[in-house]
Amino acid sequence: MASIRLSPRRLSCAAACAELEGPGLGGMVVFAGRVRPDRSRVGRVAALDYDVHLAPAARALRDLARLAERRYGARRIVLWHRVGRVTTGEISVIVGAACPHRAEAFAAARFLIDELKATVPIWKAERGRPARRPRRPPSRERARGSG
Amino acid sequence: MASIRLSPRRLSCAAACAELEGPGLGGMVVFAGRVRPDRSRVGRVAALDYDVHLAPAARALRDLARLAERRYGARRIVLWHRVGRVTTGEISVIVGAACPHRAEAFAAARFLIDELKATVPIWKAERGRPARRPRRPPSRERARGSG
Amino acid sequence: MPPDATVRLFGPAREAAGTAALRWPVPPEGLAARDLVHALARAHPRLAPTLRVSRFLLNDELLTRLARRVRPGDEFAVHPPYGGG
Amino acid sequence: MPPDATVRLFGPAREAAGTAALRWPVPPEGLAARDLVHALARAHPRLAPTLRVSRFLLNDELLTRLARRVRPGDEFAVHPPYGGG
Repeated sequence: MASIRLSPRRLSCAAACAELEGPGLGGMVVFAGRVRPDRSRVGRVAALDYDVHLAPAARALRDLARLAERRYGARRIVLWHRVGRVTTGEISVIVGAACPHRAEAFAAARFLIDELKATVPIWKAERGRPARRPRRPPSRERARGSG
Repeated sequence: MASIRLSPRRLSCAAACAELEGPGLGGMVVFAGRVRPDRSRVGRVAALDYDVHLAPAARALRDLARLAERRYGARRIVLWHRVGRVTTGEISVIVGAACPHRAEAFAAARFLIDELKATVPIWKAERGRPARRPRRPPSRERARGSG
Repeated sequence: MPPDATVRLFGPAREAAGTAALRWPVPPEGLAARDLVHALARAHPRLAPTLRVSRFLLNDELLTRLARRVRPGDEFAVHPPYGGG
Repeated sequence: MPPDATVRLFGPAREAAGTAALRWPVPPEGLAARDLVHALARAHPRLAPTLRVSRFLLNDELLTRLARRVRPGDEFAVHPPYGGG
């Protein structure tokens, strides 16, 4: 049983946990990825824009879930990804798997996130914000001198 | 920053997720272990009784957290374990780690649960319940015959 | 059936072209996907490097042969290397 | 100071002995941990197999030398192999 979601709405780790409950499932692993305020060529990253080709992406996620069910005996799977702008500090992706035993749950969750990144038509673009304090603010004198 | 808990109270995966939030932490992994209704020498397992040597166990968990911080750069850690009776279907243990990147978060969470099982003074004992329908119920005739 | 095909550009292709979709005229008998890609690269030189590393979908199905013909009304999608998460 | 030490039995040791703790008389000058373990095994034969695979703590500190003396008022803990989770 897989929960697939591609949506601009916020993702909740707690909601993902709820999807993975089941009495015979001895191990569940949830991974959540969060947008970090890294430095990059856009300056400090303020957000990521996720572009998603929806129909092929949803199909790829369903295929991925079936593969994890077969390969790791996963009985509950979560594959959720945000679409559109995700600001720094927010969760962009959650994957999770519940299996009878813990080793399979870890392997399945790792497989899901690695394959999601490599095989699902989703792209991210960094969006920056201007640095709040530029390192060398143009002084009045210098501005006048060059004017 | 580590959240350590040894308590008879129910464990919530959602609460564990909340402990692992942090804007610069790009990856977080939560593992939850649930008591399964396995067949065993006690019949169908109905509960596990967890015996814990509290002071040394708490110290071992704190040591484990510090080790994961150093080894995997984990900045938030959850190490929660139930004490006493945990009935089938309930969560007995949650570990979690939040790190700047996902590979470390997976490695840290895996390390935490493996080491918890191997190095923390906690023991479990299976408690069964009588099978609801015994395979060969004594028939009236047989009971009379043997009486 | 409209006389154009729709070209959908994703991720870095969208950023390079400055648009998510183009209408592209194709003859009624269609145009080989390979020729469409070459024409796109000529019309949008900034898109050319991305096109060289992309895969292509025709009506949501991955194209394994670029001899396949794109016809009016078809949707042709440009998929640069994926990078979700 | 009470004349006894407390022996705490955990996990399989507790199950085998049917109790979580025993009071054990020790002389004022103490008893080597090794001798206490042997005495426990003699007094509780069902405990003997577990004692052979256990580690021991004296006042919450792991004992690395079984020559250490257990004195009245001390807490001596029996730790069979761990198995949480």
